[in-house]
Amino acid sequence: MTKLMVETLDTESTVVNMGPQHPSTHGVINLKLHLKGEVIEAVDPHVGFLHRSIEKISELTQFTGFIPYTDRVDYLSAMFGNQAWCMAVEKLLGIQVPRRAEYLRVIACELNRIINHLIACGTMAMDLGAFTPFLHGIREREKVNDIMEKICGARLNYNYMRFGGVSRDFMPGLDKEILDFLDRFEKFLPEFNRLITGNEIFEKRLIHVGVIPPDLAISHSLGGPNLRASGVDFDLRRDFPYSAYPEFKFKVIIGGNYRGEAGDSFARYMVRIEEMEEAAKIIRQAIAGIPEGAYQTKLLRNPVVPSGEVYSRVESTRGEMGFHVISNGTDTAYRTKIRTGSFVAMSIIPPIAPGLMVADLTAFFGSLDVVAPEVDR
Amino acid sequence: MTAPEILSAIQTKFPEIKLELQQGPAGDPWILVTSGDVANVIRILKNELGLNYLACLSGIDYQDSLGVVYQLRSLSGKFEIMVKTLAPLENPCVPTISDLYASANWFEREAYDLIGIQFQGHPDLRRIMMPEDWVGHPLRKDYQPPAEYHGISTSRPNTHQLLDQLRTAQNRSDEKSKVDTVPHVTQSGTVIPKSGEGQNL
Amino acid sequence: MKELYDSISTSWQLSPGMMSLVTVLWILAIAVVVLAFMATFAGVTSWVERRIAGRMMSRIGPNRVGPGGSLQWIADGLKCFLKEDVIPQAVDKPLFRFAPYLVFAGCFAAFAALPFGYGIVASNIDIGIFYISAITTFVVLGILMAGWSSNNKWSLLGGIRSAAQIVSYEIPTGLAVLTIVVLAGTLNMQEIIKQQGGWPWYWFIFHNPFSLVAFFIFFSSILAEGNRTPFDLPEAESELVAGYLTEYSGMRFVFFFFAEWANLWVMSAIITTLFLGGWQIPGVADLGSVIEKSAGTVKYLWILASVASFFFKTLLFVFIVIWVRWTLPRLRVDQLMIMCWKYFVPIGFICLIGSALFAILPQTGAWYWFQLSIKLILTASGFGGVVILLWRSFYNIRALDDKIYFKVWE
Amino acid sequence: MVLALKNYFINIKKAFVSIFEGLAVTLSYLARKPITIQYPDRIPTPVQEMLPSTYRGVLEVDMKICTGCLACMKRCPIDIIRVDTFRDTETKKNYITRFDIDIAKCMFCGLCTEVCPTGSIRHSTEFEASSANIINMVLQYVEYGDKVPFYKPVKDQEPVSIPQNEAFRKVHKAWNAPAPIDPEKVRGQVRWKSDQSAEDKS
Repeated sequence: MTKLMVETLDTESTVVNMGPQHPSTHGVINLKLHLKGEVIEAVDPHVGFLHRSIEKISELTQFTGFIPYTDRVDYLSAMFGNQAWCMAVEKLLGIQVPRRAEYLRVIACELNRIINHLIACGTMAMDLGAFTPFLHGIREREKVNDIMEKICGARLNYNYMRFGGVSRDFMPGLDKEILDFLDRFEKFLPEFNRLITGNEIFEKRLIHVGVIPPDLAISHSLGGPNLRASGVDFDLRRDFPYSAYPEFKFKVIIGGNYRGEAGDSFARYMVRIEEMEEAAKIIRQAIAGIPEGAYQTKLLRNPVVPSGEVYSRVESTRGEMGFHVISNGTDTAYRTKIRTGSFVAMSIIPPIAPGLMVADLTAFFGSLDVVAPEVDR
Repeated sequence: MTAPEILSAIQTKFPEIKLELQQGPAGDPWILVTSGDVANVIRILKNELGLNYLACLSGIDYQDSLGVVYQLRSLSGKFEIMVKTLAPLENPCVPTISDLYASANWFEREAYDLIGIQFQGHPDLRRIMMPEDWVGHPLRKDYQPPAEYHGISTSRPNTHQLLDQLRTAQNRSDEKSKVDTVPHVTQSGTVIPKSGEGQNL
Repeated sequence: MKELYDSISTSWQLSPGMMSLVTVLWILAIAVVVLAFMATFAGVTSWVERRIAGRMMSRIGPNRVGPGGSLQWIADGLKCFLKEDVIPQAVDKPLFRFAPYLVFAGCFAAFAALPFGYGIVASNIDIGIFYISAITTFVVLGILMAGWSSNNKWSLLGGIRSAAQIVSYEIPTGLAVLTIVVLAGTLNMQEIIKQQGGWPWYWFIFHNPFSLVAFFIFFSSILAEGNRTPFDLPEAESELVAGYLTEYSGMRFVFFFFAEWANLWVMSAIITTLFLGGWQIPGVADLGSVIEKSAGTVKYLWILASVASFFFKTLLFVFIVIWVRWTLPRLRVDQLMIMCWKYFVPIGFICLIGSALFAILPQTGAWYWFQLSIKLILTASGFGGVVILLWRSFYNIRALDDKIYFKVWE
Repeated sequence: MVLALKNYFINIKKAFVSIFEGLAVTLSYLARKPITIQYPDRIPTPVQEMLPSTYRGVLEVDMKICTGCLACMKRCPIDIIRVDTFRDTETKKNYITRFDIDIAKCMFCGLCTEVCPTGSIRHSTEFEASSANIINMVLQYVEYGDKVPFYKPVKDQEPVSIPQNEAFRKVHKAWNAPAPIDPEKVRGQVRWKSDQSAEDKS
């Protein structure tokens, strides 16, 4: 009798579609949740809603003409797309980038890292119900946007780098402006931490939630803050040095030095917070040691690229951003494969999410810092 | 470790596997493996040489064959290698490596979706970017995009052509082009008087 | 209020039939007055909250409709009332239609026993606080109804969350209320206020350490009952889209929010009554007896002063609730329950027992001075906390090299 | 047991202190200046004038110094620039008869400005270029029917250009300006591509 009762009372799990229009999926991503009460049994992520065929476009556009498209791969950190693409083509062309240009690239990239992490930390707080930190982050980001406007002329889709350098040199007085911003920013971060990071509710929501063990992180090819938060000491800027990064001293931030454990959502959050500080230090070093000289080699209008295959990667804000470029000796790429950090970060959700609650999933998802267009490209 | 070193390291241990080191006129070198051996070679690379990180997996249409390129990396040893395999166009079958690297699961789904490579032994080979009912593999070189998808046109009107057509039509209906005499009002309400009229250069 | 009604019934010499008509009209008039107050308050608060939230985020907030945007709430209300009343096809229509009114009614009924000043209360019932605790729980019925009838999984989750949350938090609320009831010895709202003196150290919040703790428990759990952040799990916009509100739009949606903002007043007024001496004015030792002794215009002026005092304290708490909302992140469901059952309920019991001990202490000799010194110390530490808070705020401004800038109308 | 009890009180204390700090931060913002720029009407100067000259706004062309080299047209990755030239066989002079920029499609990448030999095509700091009619989004820097002679660069002399934004303001129509041709009059002669495919299907 009891057995029969149990069988009849056994219920199905509820299937809920989280997204494509959902406040916390950061774009159009669909997570099909199988729920038992509020506890998740299984997640099936559906991506591709923002597939803009950027890889196909690269086969139709000349190498130079594809630079603006690399902005759109990850619009929150457009500099890194620029840099990875330019590095790939420079490697095929065999161009040496002037040292000043490398320094300018590093400054632009690290500024971009700061504003991207501001958004990442802010939206994460927003996913947990605190709206104010998000707008405080946006406010500081706006100051960098003004600087970016002077560096390259745009606020979001920078299109700053060219094969063999950058599109324009610093305006006079810009370095002073950047240093002023950094002075303010280094005071702003403690205030941001007082507002949200140290908050007991915030920490309780994040620690021990969505723990990614290091071996799983490596197996899933996670990159950037997500990988380092799991305790894996790996940073492309240090281990596969490119650009001018070998000339700077910076710390590679590893997660797990705070409350909670390595690999949980709070570790990922803290790695981002600390990386902003490190980025500020790198910018200071770069501005102090910026060499004189040309900011680009002779402008390549429409380069014919020798045939070959190359894989270039940069340490983007969301992990490794890699461009696998195949050239067949014309002025157009034969095939480009873009490897992004968000794409692999999405694939970690199905193994980790079961057992979390719906509220935890938004925290976990926010801590992965997934940007939908970068997933789909 | 460089590519030749890795190649010789495998060859000395497993001489029966056919490997070839190739490089284009520019760019990185890669190890070419036959499609039957590729899973074994990558297993050896992972277990013996510690290439524990699959950085990238791309499917490529080489027109005479389909290719899969694996970008493997050792996080501790700080070296990486490109491994390439080719599969025939008619029956593009490549063994899966999703049991070796969890990330290969989605990478292979993408390569299947966009290029049409069949990964044998893959647990969940579905489309990932395109809708489930999409026909064809869009990144194939011989792919022809459909004119519409469920009644939605896949092309946009070309404004230049539209303007051309309009002008032709206008000439046909013998109307003179009207000069816009309305003062220019921007969205913010700033009125900018229409200047320079008749100032033909 | 009661006196006016009594004077009508005695002086006009009406027949019993006419008298019952007068009674009905009287009740209706009072209800309309309270409803008008509630509506205006809810509307204006919606604007004030947006302005305050804006400034906290370095924004300005709505400032275009009327002076400083102060008519924004009318524009928003009109917009929502003119919207099409969308009722999805698959909903349980009678329940779906009825739920907003139930929520609204639960909130509106609480106003019946709320004091607004000395003697100004719609119905001065002897079980006032008990009635309010009971009737505000009505809201959960409406929310659960909305969640269920929407036939939407997100709504259902929100409704269930709300039921669990409000039912659980009734217990710490009740315990904290009991703590005060033990001290006051009555459930009547006016009497509770009369039991407290004018000076802050005679208020129940600083009566003894246990009542101070009870104040924090009461404040937190009433936030939870009102579905305000950090306890806004039923509507949790980043998790459940909009919770039980997901399928609502237009006028019905407004009714929910109407109730939410009116609820702000209810919770703040209860806090003021129970803990902050209600309409007592600091400096006037015993306002109740002062008013009873005076007559004529002076009496009405005193009553007006009591109303002002009550409004000031209540609006202060409305501000605090808004301020807390725009600062804190949201709790998780299980953490919410842990907070209730592991922290608030046991501590609430301790507070109840401790306060009861204080209540039976003799009021003579050394005991009197002992109790007075505790009250003074608590008051001093309370105000010290406020001073530290202000100091920290100015420290924050200085740390970023910002300038102090006060301009309310922007 | 003792440890658990200690943790219990530590939790309460932490919650109190951290929430207190957070409240102090938000309170302090009530006494700071908001950073909102009340675009478009309540700002001292138009945003266009606050932007740095390097800002990549809507493309504009100074026809006086255009050499007609077509470099921008070739460079554009999305083919939004359309330049027609013709050579007068009698006078052996070259003219530009058409210089259209479809800003509805433009992605403001600035690649065209980098290849221009004289700086004729460049970014303005204007960004309010939306229009109710997509045809009006095609900026016609050479009026229909006009012809503009090529500019011949003079050695060791910078080409003189008109001030920024002026060329754009001259050609840009108001956002609610009517279409150049009433679509009703040319109905049947012009068809959108999607209409065509729908008709073909039926």
